[in-house]
Formats: sequence, structure tokens, C-alpha cells
Amino acid sequence: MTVGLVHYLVLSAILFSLGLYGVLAKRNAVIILMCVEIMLNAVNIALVAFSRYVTPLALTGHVFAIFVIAVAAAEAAVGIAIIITIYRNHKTISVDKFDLTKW
Amino acid sequence: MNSYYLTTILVLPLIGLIIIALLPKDRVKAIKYTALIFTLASFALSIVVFCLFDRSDGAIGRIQFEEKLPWIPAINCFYHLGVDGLSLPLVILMTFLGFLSVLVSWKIQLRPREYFIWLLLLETSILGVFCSLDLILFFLFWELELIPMYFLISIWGSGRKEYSSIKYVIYTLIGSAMMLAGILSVYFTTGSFGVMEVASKIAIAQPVIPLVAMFFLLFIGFAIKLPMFPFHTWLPDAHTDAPTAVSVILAGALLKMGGYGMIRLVVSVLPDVARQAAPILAALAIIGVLYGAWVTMRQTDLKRLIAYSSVSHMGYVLLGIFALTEISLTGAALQMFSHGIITGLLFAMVGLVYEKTHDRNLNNLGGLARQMPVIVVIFSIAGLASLGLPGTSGFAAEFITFVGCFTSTAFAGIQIYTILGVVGVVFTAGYILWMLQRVFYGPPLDKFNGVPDADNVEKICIFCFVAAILLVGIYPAILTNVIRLGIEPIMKVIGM
Amino acid sequence: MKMLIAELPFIAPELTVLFFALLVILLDLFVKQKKALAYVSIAGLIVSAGFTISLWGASPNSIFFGTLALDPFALFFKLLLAVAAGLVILASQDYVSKFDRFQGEYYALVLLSALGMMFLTAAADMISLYVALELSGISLYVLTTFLKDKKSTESGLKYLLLGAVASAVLLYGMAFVFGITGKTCLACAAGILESLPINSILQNPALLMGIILLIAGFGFKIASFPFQMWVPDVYEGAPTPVTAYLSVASKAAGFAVITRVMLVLFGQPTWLSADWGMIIAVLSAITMTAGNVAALFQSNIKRLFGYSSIAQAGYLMVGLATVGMASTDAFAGRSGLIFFLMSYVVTNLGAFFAIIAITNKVNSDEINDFTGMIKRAPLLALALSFCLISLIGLPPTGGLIAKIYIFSGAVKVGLLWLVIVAVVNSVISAFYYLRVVKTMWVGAPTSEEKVPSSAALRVALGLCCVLVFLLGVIPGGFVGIAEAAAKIFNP
Amino acid sequence: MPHQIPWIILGLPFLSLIIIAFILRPFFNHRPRISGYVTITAIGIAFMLSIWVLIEVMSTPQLKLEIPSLHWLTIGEFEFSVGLLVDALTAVMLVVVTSVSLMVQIYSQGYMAGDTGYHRYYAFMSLFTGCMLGLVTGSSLLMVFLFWEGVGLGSYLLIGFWFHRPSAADAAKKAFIVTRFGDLGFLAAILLIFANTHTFDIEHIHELVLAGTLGGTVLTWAALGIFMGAMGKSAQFPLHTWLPDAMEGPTPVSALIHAATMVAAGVFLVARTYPMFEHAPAALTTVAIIGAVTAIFAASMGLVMNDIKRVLAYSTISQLGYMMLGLGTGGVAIGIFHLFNHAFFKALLFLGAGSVNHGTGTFDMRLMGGLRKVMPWTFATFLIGSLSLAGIWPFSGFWSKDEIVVSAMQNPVLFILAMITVFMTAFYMFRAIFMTFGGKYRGGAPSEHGHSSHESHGPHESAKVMVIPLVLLAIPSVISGWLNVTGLFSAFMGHGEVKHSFLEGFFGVLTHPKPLIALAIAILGILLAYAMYGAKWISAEAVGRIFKPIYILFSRKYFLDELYENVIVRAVLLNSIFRGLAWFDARVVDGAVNGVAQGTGAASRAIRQAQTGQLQIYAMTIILGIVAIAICVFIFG
Amino acid sequence: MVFDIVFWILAIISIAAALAVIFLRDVFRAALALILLFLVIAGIYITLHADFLAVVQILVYVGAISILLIVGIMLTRDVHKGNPSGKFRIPAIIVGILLVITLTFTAINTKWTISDKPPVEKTPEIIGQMLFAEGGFLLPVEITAILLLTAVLGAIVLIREK
Repeated sequence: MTVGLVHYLVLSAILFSLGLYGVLAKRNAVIILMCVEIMLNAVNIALVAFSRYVTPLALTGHVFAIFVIAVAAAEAAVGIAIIITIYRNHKTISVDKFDLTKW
Repeated sequence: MNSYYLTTILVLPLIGLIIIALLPKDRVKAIKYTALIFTLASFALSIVVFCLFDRSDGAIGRIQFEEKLPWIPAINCFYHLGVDGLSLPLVILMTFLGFLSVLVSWKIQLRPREYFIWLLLLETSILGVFCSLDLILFFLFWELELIPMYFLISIWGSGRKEYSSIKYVIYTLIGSAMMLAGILSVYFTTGSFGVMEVASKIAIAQPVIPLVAMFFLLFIGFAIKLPMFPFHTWLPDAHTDAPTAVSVILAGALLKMGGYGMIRLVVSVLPDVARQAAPILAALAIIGVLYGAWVTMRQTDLKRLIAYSSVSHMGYVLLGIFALTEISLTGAALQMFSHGIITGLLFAMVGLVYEKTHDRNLNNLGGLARQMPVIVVIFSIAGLASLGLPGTSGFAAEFITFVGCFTSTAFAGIQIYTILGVVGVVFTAGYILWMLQRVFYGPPLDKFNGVPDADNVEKICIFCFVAAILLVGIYPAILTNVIRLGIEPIMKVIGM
Repeated sequence: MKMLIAELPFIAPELTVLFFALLVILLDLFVKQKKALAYVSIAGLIVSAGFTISLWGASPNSIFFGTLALDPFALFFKLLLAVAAGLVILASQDYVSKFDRFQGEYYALVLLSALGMMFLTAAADMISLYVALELSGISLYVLTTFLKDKKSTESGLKYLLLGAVASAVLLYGMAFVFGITGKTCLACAAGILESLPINSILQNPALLMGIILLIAGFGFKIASFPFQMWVPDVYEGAPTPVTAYLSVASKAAGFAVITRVMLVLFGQPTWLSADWGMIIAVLSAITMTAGNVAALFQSNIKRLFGYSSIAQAGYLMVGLATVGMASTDAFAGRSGLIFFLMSYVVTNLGAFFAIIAITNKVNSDEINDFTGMIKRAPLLALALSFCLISLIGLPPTGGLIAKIYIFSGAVKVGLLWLVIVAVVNSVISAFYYLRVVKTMWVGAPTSEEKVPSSAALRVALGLCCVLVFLLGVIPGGFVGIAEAAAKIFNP
Repeated sequence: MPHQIPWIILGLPFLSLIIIAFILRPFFNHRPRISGYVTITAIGIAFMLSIWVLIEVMSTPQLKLEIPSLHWLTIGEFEFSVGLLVDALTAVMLVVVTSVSLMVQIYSQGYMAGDTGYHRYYAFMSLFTGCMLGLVTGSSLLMVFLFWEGVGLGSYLLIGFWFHRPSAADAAKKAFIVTRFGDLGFLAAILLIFANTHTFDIEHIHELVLAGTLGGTVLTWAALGIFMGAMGKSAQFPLHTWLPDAMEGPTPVSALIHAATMVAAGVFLVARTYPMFEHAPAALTTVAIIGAVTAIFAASMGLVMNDIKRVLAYSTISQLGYMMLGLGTGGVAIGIFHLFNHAFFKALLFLGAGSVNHGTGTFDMRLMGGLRKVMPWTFATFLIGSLSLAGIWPFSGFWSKDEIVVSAMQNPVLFILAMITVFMTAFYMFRAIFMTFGGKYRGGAPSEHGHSSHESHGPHESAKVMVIPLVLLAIPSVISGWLNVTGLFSAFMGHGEVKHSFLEGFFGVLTHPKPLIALAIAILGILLAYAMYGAKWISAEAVGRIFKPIYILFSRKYFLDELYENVIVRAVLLNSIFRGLAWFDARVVDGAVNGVAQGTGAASRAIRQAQTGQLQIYAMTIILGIVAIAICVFIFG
Repeated sequence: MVFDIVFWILAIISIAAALAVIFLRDVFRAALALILLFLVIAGIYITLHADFLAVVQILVYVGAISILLIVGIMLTRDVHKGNPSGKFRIPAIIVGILLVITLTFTAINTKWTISDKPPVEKTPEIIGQMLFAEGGFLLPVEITAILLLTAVLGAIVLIREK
């Protein structure tokens, strides 16, 4: 069978879920941030795939992906900044330690 | 058509409230007198309205002193006030009690300024309920009343005041929540918020939900307020822990909101369902009457005792309403008024006794007749009125209710219910006389030596009550001639 | 390009805010009296609001090639956001003056987030929507972390990570919509969707997932169950003014955007809108119940308001569900939603301002430390009680009218069950709101000393209370505004 | 005669009440006698007017006055009006009430002298008299019921006049509640009648009864209901228990209320509504039987009482039973005639007892004796009363009792009962006489109200103001019976007509067997009493020992009080049912409410437990939510 | 055909890389795996004829974001702690599987409207057009600019000591 849209979608789904698993399961905040990036990339794959197969002439999907990448960068920057600040306060970045605010 | 009597009656307490709010905390005397003046003015004005009220047959079913201004045009709801035969007596009752409750709380020490502010707000809100002819406005005032009640009970109350106040609020809110749903479904059935229009429109309209559902959504709120068995348990707590004046208003006017609402918004809007539901509700009413009386027999706290007796007495109102005859409805309306002044007086008297002796427990009281001759006389009159002695409003109201119920053809076996209701009267006599004996009779107790009798302010206040009780008792026509104008159109709707 | 220039005036409000944001950052470098910055920002917001109002008459259409909508709905929310942001800044002064650095940045970030939300409410294209969302989001993450203490940073991290996940989810949803329609512009996509030869959502799983993922993405912002769990934690940790800001502005923006997207994108055909309307209805029922019940015994005032804002979101979603149920109706549900938001914004802000002043003094968010506040700060306590009463939905406040109004819409479209759930919920809510009131009115104060509050804050508080009162007593005009503002650009 | 007169009669006592309550009590508190004078004047005038009314009624052919009724209130098509019905019955009752009341008021001037509650006493007395007059003049059942309750109130207040005594307070409460219980029947009957006739007007109802529109079971039930009311007020078995206790009130009160007037109201009521009973035979029989049973039942208890007032109280009950018997068997005339006579001699006896008490300071006959010499007037009048009560020719009691016995003869059982009662009556009355006035003085005790301690030095005749009423009452006690010697009274009551000349009837009666039997039996009773208490031929103690169980049964009043108060009221109602309900209310009804609250609270804690603060949990819920919604939609959507 | 084979290879590598990011004990290695992943995804873009996007991907992700993340790792000196899993491993797996099932189900069961037109070459011009020319996404671009500014501002505010 020839590779088609669905293959790309499934791939993106798998990557998305893997990223999600990372977010849910890992302790290290930075790793979690990485996993978020993986999720965004997965979405990008879907977008580009759609753009390729649904609207081959208009590259809206690509443009969308570019914006996503830009935003991802910004998010990563702020994310790292926050992680550093929190490290200063808590002397750790493993997220399961952060439950001062609960109930 | 806009004569601003009613608005003035409503606003007078508010003005007083504002003035009091502006007065400095420590000017207690000024605060009291302001409250007194404005409530009195409101009362006087309502009397004027009562006198100007057109009692001719032409006025049957006509709203008088109507005021109608657009309020929320988007959902065509109006600032719409007006009184008819049904609401006018209750307006009088409220202004009367409002005025007297100020006298009752004349000796208030704790944070008087806030106290009178809440009291006046309470009066306005209750008056609003009786005057408003727009469902939304009605609901607004209905809810408004909760706030002052909450503060009055939880700050100036006694005993488990916080529990009682929140219980009161939550319980009432549950009811009014359902009521709101009911009101909205009525609105979308009839396209109108007009209390008077919906009755005529609902018959022809296509209901958005089954009428029965609508009926009980509306009913439950009023049933809780009335209070109908088994939704009554908030009442003893609220009464017991509320300050005297609040008990007076609570028993006197607040409960009447329930009965009023039932007649105005339930029976006359959904008569067919009312007819179907009558047997059950009448049965509950009777249970309320007897059960209330019997539970009262076991009470030892004076306030609690009277509170439970209210449960019993309001049962007659419910019975009268769902006997669905003109006489019974008139009786119910009269019973509301009469219970208002009688129980109001009873609570005022309990307040006096408590204030003098600092005790409300029947087991500790006794032989007070010697120390407080005036109080014993008035208390006895109140008690006898409450047990329906002829010549007092209690008899007139209950007798008319009985006659109405007994002659009713609403459903088979209502005569039996009526007889059971009559039986309730004996038990009333039982606990009232027992209470009087426990409090006042028997040998005087040394610990109460030198407790003062009622002073002049208190005398004025309680004599006003007695005058009202006797007036209505001896010549009930003074009210029934008015009530008739409100009831007869409803009877046309019910068609029985 | 010329056309572009010609359209610039239409985003004058946003431009103003942007300009003033930058201005504040610059001034921060050489202005000693930091309070001035606050007033500069407020001035900016006022100007922006002025522009917004002046644009009101503008014929509803889309600008910048369909990336931005210009309709009363958007304009109204811009106005609302401007007001909210302005009031928050006004009330922030005392609080912020405790920071020794970054006051300028604080105000700038507030402005920038407001800017993002303004774009968000007007976004007519998924791309601009996503970017605007992130703009507001990122600035809010930073603001949440602003205190840089243990709680604040923790909240910041939670907010950031969960927000990132949520936006990824949202993005996936958009991807699906894009995949089905091949368009990113909402209106155009809607056009395609209508023409699709399907008569049940089950025939097109992608569409269903798209809807669900979008609901989830926005649900995170408006704190709808089951996407609401971040709310109490973040509210507790964030600086109190920011909490206030979060609880009103970001929620309002969230509702604006979800309403627009749902209505424009999935408004037609009606069976579709009915489907997601029902989903929202169920979620709303659960949301309000969860919020109210969880709040019952909450002892920390900020957390309490976290839960309370969840509950309020539930009530608002009743309006949203109504929108879904009657998507063809001119303003069914929307007007209710808008009116409720008006009332909610002023009420919640008022409440928070009082809380800011009090907590500033007593240095604690515990409700027990509010005991006897009526003696220490009569006006603050009174105002707070008033706002709480409005939140319960008792007269004479906007809360009651708002509830009646929004519920009446729901009853009309046959959501009576939901309304009953909602009213019962408002009963439950009375319990914990009144508990706060009682604490302030009954009982002896822990200390006798008065609670001070700056004039600015008192002004803000007074404004809110007056508005709450007016909304409750003469709602006619406001309802008119709400209905006018309910017009969404919908080709 | 202007038709306002009856209204004036009715109004006068209330006027005096108002004067006392609002003028004398507040402003002339230190001059208590004034209120006495006011009351006496008012009632005196009322008495005069009543005489006038009586004459008027006699002179009118249809034996009744037309008095326009007043409109009370209207509801829908229903008119509730109040009016006066002045016919023969009313006229007689008016005279009885006003006259006895007048006597009692005068007497009270002496009896109550120096009591602290003097004003209150006369106020209550006026109130009672007014209500009593209203009761007898009322033209509609509604009005009758109004004042019916009113006299109940008066009785309550006056029994509890010395409220500081627990016994008095208890007695008052008991009296009110027991009679109220009877009133249930009355009220129910009124409702029933109204439901079927849409009127309260007695005469109108009678017309309907005669026309047959009101009849059958409805009528029977209505009649029984009315009779239930009558049983309550007239202390008929089994609702009689309150009357003996009612003796806790001042003696004049007992004389007026619990002997002459109020307790007779029940009899009056039955007479008033007699046509209904006539057309409901079952009801009428019930009246007769209850009457007979009550008569003997009460008499039997009267045999063993040592408190002179209680003796009189039981005799009252028994006599009321007689009246009922008379009504049930003979008719209005007979019953009312006995009521008429009884009113005078029983009032006389009570006042006599009061006078004795004043002299000796006690009511316990075992502490009296030998008063014949020290209190001649009292003795004489008391003797007359007793003879009359015992039914000795030619005293008034003889005539009415004779008629009742004769009419009771139609049923042998009732007749036997009546005869036994005659015997017992004679016995216990003279037992009382011998114990009180015979023998020698046995010491006395402090009086029922403390102020008369100065009288502790030996018994003495009472003051003029007390003796004169006794004398005045003694006269009718002798002669009032003669009114019907010629059948005049019956005729006046619309029952038969004047048969024979006075003398013929006066002595002729002795030629008939039946009266003679009754007379003989009465004399036997007197002789036995003499034998046991006068001459002491037979030792009362011995008799008591022989019939110990019976003695105990009688003296303990057949344990009815115990049954009512301890068993029914306390054990069954208060401590079982009501306590149970109170528990139910607190635990179940209110418990449910609080339960709901606690349930919500539990839910709240549970939900908050989920809020662990672990952001990964939160993220997980987000995703789970999405999946769940998707699945739900796929399943239900 | 070539593309197909390339796709399969890249797909497998990318998944492997993702797994590596998650399961590698050493944080640095994880970061490197992430970079690898980014590169592979760029490759996937090429198979989708998105060459310009691929370039952007490499520039931004590999060039910027990865570095940023690594810096983050350095600054938070948690390296020795490694890359442990939290206590929610099992539920996380379940959730992940559920999600992947849902998404895959969606992807497969939807009738996508595939157009058979060949994809355009010369993507940069067109993208340039769409970003900056008339009828394009100029406004989002501007907003993104502000967004980046905000991010910088925020980062500064947060990083610098109080």
C-alpha cells in the first residue's frame, strides 16, 4: 500500500500520545517541557499532512505550522524561565514535589 | 392610573434606612425614633390606602392603586405594583407589624444601627412581595427578604443562631430556586410575567413543560415558606434563635408570603392541577395541623412551642386554600391575617417574659401572674385568641375556614378532614392553657420577685395588637369585605 | 498595502494598548514614582476603550483578510476587558508597590495580556486565534509567577505546563477542522462544513474529535469540568490582583472566543449545534456542581474563589449550551451570557479588591482571619458582603438578574433540567458565600486596628459595587447593551 | 316594647365589664366595692328588663318577640348574621339567669370582701353573665356557639380565680378542655347543618326539619353532635369529671356557673334545638339514657363525698342528668321546668355552703356539725333547698321531679334508675344536713382565702349581705314549682295547656300513686340519712366497711379521673404518642434535612481529596475527559 | 515510492527517538534524542513537499529550542537525578494508549476529502506571499512578534533575581 494521509495522521497521533505520556509520567520539569514540544511537533505533522493531501495548492497548513513553531519557541523560553525560578525557590524541578497548593 | 401610594409605602422604610445609615452609631435614640417614624408613616399610609380602597362590586378582581413602569423591556417585565382584596390585608398586616416590631425591639442594645437598618429592609422586602404584580419583581422581593433575615438571626439571635440562620436561608432558597424554574416555565408558556395575565393566558397556551411539573415547581417554594409538613423543621429553629422582633415578623408576615403565593400564583394560575392535587395537599395540611399541635405539646421552650403552634395553625390556611371554595379561601386569607397578629403578639409576649425573667424554659417559669399582671392578661388574651375563642380573630378565621372546607365539594371526604381539623382545636386549647398555667399560675416564685411588669412602650405595643385581634374578631367583615374582591375572581377561574 | 493602512483604524484599541505597554516599559527605566506607571496604563486603557466605543457603529465585517472580526460582540468584549484590566491595575497599586523591581513590567504584562485577549475575542481565523491565545496565555503565566515565591512559582509552572498541554490539544482540534475543511478562517470553514454531505456527527469522527478537542482547549481557559482542576491551585498561588484578573478577564475572553468559534464554526447545521450544545450542557451541570460542592468547607479565600469561579463558569456555560441549542436565534443565550459576564466581572472584581485590601493588612488568605472585619473595615466588609450576595444571586444585585436572564434563555430552549440543577447549585453556593459574610459580621475581631486601603482601590471597589447594584436594580439598559452586543459577525 | 330591650339586657353586663376593666381597675383600684355596685346595678337593671320581656312574651299570642337580626358578614352568597330570638324559653332563661346572677352578685359583696382580686372577680362575673345572656338569647347557632364558648371562658377564668393554687389552675384547665372536647361535637354539628341548609338560623332550621328537608342520618348526627356539646357543658357522663374539680372556684361562682346557669346551658341547648331531636328519635333516646345514667351515676358518688361542695356538685350533675332524662322522655317543658326550679334551690344550696364555709372556714363536713344553732338562717334556707332538691311536697323540686319520673315511666329501666336516684338524692342531701348542722361543732379550719383568719374564733352567722340573698332565693325554692301545678308553665312552653285549677292540682297530686311512690322513696332516703348521721343508729363506718369495694369505687369516682388524666392523657398521649412524634420530628424529619447537608459535606471532602496538587493528575484528567466525552458521544450521541 | 520507504524509515526512527526522550536515564541523552527527533520530523516535512518548513524546523527547533532546553537542564543542575519516571507511570500509559486509540480511530474512520492535485513546488515564495502579502496572515505575524517580545520580557522578569 502507498503511504497516504492516514499514515501521517497515525504517526502524529502516536507521537502526540508519546509526548503526552512523557508529560504525564516524567518527573523532571525540563523533560516534560520537551515532551510538550514533541506534542506540538506531532500536531505540526498532522497540519502539514493535511495541507499536502487536502489542499495541495494552498499552503495554509505550512503557515500554520510556522506559527506553531514560533509560538513553541516562545513557550519554551518562558517555560525554561519559570523552571529556573521554581528551581531557585524549591531547589528541585521534579514536579511531584510541587503540591503546596492543593485541596 | 399611576398613583404612587404603594411605592411610597415601599420606599418610606428605605428612606428611614438611609437616614439611619447616615446617623452616627451612638445616636441610638435618634436611630430608634427614625425607624419608628418611618414605619409608622408607612403604616398610616397603608391605612389611608385601606380607606380609599374601592369595595364596590365593580371593583371585583380589579387591581387598585396600580403602578406600571417598564423595567426590563427585553423580557417584557415591569415595575408593576398594585393591591387587590387578597393582598391589601397582608400589606396592612406587614406595615402594622413593621411599626410594632420597632417598638418591640425598643430595648435593643447590640449594634442598634445595623439592627434597625436590617429591620427596615426586611419590611420593605416583604411589602414588596405583597404589592408586586410582576413575577420577576415578586421573585426579587421574595429573595431580598432572605438577606436581612440572615443577618438579624445570625447576629442578634440566640442559641444556635448561626445554624438556624443558614438553615433558614438554605431551606428557603431551595424553595425559591424551584419557584424560579416554575416562574420561568410559566413565562415561556404565557409569554408574560404579569401575575394577573398569566392566569388567563396559561389556559390557552401550549405549556413548555407538563402543567403538573409547573404546579409543583411553583408550589414547593410556598409550601416551604408556609410551612407545610414535612418542610417545617426550619421554622422552630429560626423562631427559637431569632430576636423577638424578628420572630414577630417571621411568624406574622413572612409565613404569609407562602399562603399568599399559593393563592395568587398556584391555585389561581393552575386551578385544574390544584383540583387534582387538592386531596393530597389537604391531607398534608391536616397532618400539619394535628402533627404540629401534638409536637407542640412536648415543647418546653416557649418560643419553640409557639413556633410549632404556627405549623399547626398554618395548616388551616393550607386546608382552606385547597378546599377551593370561596368561603374556605376567604377563611384562609383571614386566618393568615389573624395568625399574623395573634402569633405576632404571642412572640412579643414571650419576648417580654424572656426579657424580664431571662428564661424561656417552661420548667423554670411559674407564678408570674402576681409579678406581671398586665403581661399575664395580654398573654392570656393572645393565647385564647390563638385557641380560637369567639370574639377574637382566631375564631372568626378558623370558623370561616371550617365552614368553607366542610361545604366544599373539592373532593370526597374533605368533611372528614375538616372534622379532624376541628379536633386540632382541642389540642390547641390543651397546649395553650398548659403553657399559660406553667408560666403564670401556681405559687409565685421567689427568684422572680421584683421582676418588672411591661413598661409603657411595651404596653402601647401590645395593646395595639390586642385591639387588632378584637376588632377583627368581633367584626371580621371589615376584612372579608375587602378579601371578597380578591377571592371572587379566583373562584371564577377555579369554577367551583 | 494601502488597504492594510486603511484598516488600521479598526484595530486602534489594540494598537493603543500595545503602544502604552511599550511606553510603560520605557518609562519604567527612568520614572522614580512607579505609581505613575499605573496611571499611564489606565490612561492607555481608557483611550483604547474610547476607540472601541467610537468603533461601535462600524458595520460588522471582517478585517485583515478575514483574520479578525469587527462586530459588536468583539467590541463589547474589548470594552469589558479594557474595563477589567483598568480596574485591576487601579487596585494593584498597593499590592505591586511592595515589589522593589519590575513594577513597569507588571503593568506592561497586564496590558499585553489584555491585548492578547482583545485579539482573541475578535479572532476570526484559527491562526490568529491561536497566536492571540498564546499571547494572553504567556503573559498570564509570567504574571502568575510574578511573586517568585514558593507558591507563586509552583502555580506558574502548573499553569504553564497544563496550559501548554491544553493549547496542544486545542491545536490538534484545529488541525482536524483544518483537515476536514482545508480552511483556517472560521467563516470559510463553516461554509465547507455546511456543505458536507453528512447528517450525523458520528459519520465524521474527525469533526467530532475536532469539536471535543476545541471544547477541551477552550474549556481549560474557562475552567470547565474536567479541565478546571488547575484553577484553585493557580488562584491560590498567583498574586491576588492577578488572581482577580485571571478570574474575570481570562474567563471572559475564553467565553468570548469559545462562543464565537462554536457558533461560527459549528453553528450550522442545527443538528450539529444541538449536539455540542448538549455536550456543553452536561459539562456545565457537572462543572457548577463540582465547583460549588468542592468550595463548601474551603478555608482559604483565594481557593474559595477559585472553586467559586468554576461554579460561575458552570452557570455561564448554561448560556453557552443555550447558544448551541438555538444557534439560529438572533441572540438566544448570547445576550444572557454577556449580561452574566458583565455582572460577574464587576462582582468578582469588587470582591477581589476588598480581599486584596484585607489580605494586604492581615497578611493571610485564611477566611478565619476575616473575623469581625465589619468592625475593622466597615466599608470593605460591606462591599465584600454585597459582592458575595451578588455571587449567590440574591437581590438587589446584578447576580440575581443575571441568573434569571441566563436561565430564562435555557428554559426557553427546553433545558429546564439544567436550570433546576443550576438553581439548586446556587443554593449550595449560598452556604459558603454566607459563611464568609458571617465570619466578617459575627464574632469579635482578632485585632482592633483598622484596615487601611488606598483611595485608588476604594474608587475601584466603589465603581464595582455601584455597577453591581445598578445591574440589579435597573437592568433594562444593560440588557439592551447585552442584546446589541450579541451580534456576531456570521456571513 | 322597643326591640332594643333584649340587646340592652345583653349589653348591660358587658358595659359593666368595660367600666370595671378600663375605668375602675386602673383608676379606682383602692375602692374595690365600686365595681361590685356597678355589676349589681347592671344586672339588677337587666333583671327588671327581663321581667318586662317575660311579660311581653306572655302577652304576645305566638309567645315570641320579633327582633330584626344584625348582619355579621357575607361571603359569596352566604350570609352570616347574628340576632336575638326571644320566645318563651328565652324569656324564662333570661329571668333565671338575671335573678340568680343578681343574688349571687349581692352575696359576693360579702363573700369576696377583702379579696385582692375583687375587681377582677366582678369583671369576670359580668363577662360570664353577659355571655350567658347572649347564649340564651342567640337566634342563630353561630351566635349561640359564640357565647357558648364565652361562658366557657368565664367559667375557666373564675374557676382559676385563685390561680396561685395549682389545684385551681388545674381545675380551670380541665374544665375548659373537657367542655371544649364536647364543643367539638357542637361545632361539627353546626358545620354539618350549615352544609346541608346553608343557614345558622335556628328557627329556619326548625322549619326545614319540620318540612323534612333536613332529616335522616344527617339530622341524627347533627342532633348527636349538639348533644355532645351539651354533655360537655352540662357535665353528663362521661364528660362530667370537670365539674367536681370546678368547685376550686369561689363558692358564689359555683353557685352561679356550676349550679344554676352555665351547666344548665347544655339542657337549654337541647331544649332550644328540640325539634331536631324530636325528628331524630335515636338521638332523643340517647339523651334520655345518658341523662338517666348520669343521674344515678353522679348520685352514687354524691353518697360518699365529705366535701360539702362536692356533694352539691355531684347532686348538680345528677340533677342535670334528670333534666336530660326529662327532655329525652317528656319534652322541653319538663326538662326546662326542672332547670328552672333547680336553678334557684341549687344556687341557694351553694350559697348556703359558702355561708357555712365563711362560718367555719372549711368545706369538709367532718369538721363541721352543730351549726344549726349558730347559723340559723343558713340552716333554715339550706334545709329548704335540700327538701326542694330531695323532691318533698310541696317544695318546688317535687313538682318538676315528679313530672320527670312520670314521663320516665314509659320505660321501666329508666324509671327504676330515676327512682333509685330519688332515693340517693334524698339520702346524700340529708346526710349533708345532719353532718353539717346536726350534732355538735367539730372545729373548722382556715378559710379558703387567707384574709378571713380573724374568723377562726368559732363559727358564726354570716353577714346580712350574704343572708339576704339566701332568703330571697329560698322563696322561689319553695314556690317556683307551683307555677306548673296548673300546667301553666308547660303551656307557656307550648306544651299542653292549663288543665285544672291550682288547688286541685296542688293537693290532687297527692292522690295519684306515682308521685306518692317517689315521695315515699325520698322520705325513706331522708330517714336512712337520719338513721346513719342524725341519730347514729347505724354506724356509717360499719356500712362503709361492709361495702368497702363499693365505697372505694364511689369515693374514687369510679377511677375515671385516673383513667382520663393518668392513662389516656399522660400515658397514652403525652408520654407515648406525642413524645414519639417529637422524637420523629427531631430525628427523622429534621434528621433528613441535616442528613442531606451532611451528605453534601461528605461529597465536598471527597471532591477536594481529588485536588491533590499534582499537576500530572490534572493533565491526566484533561485527557481522560476528552476520551470520555468522545466515547460518551459515540455511545449516546 | 521512494517517499514511502523514506516515510517508513523516518516514522520508525521518530518514534524510537521519542521513546528515547522519554526513557533514557540520562537527561542529556534525552535532549540529544529530542534533537534527533526534530531532525527526523524535518525529514518527514520534506516527504510532504514542505522543504521550507523543514528548514524552519531545523533552524528554530534544533538551532534554538533545543539549546534553550539544554541550557535549562544545565541551570537546574538536576542532571545527576537523571530522568526518573513519576508515580503515575501506569495510569499515564493507559491514558496514552486510550488517546492514541481514539486519535487513530478518528484518523482512519474519517472520509478525508483527498485532492489528487500534485503539491506545489517553490513553497517559500507562496509562504512568503501568505505571510506578508495582501490576503495573507500579516496580522498574526505581528501578533507573533508581540508574543515573542512578551516572552522575552517575561523571561527577563523571571530570571533576574528579585
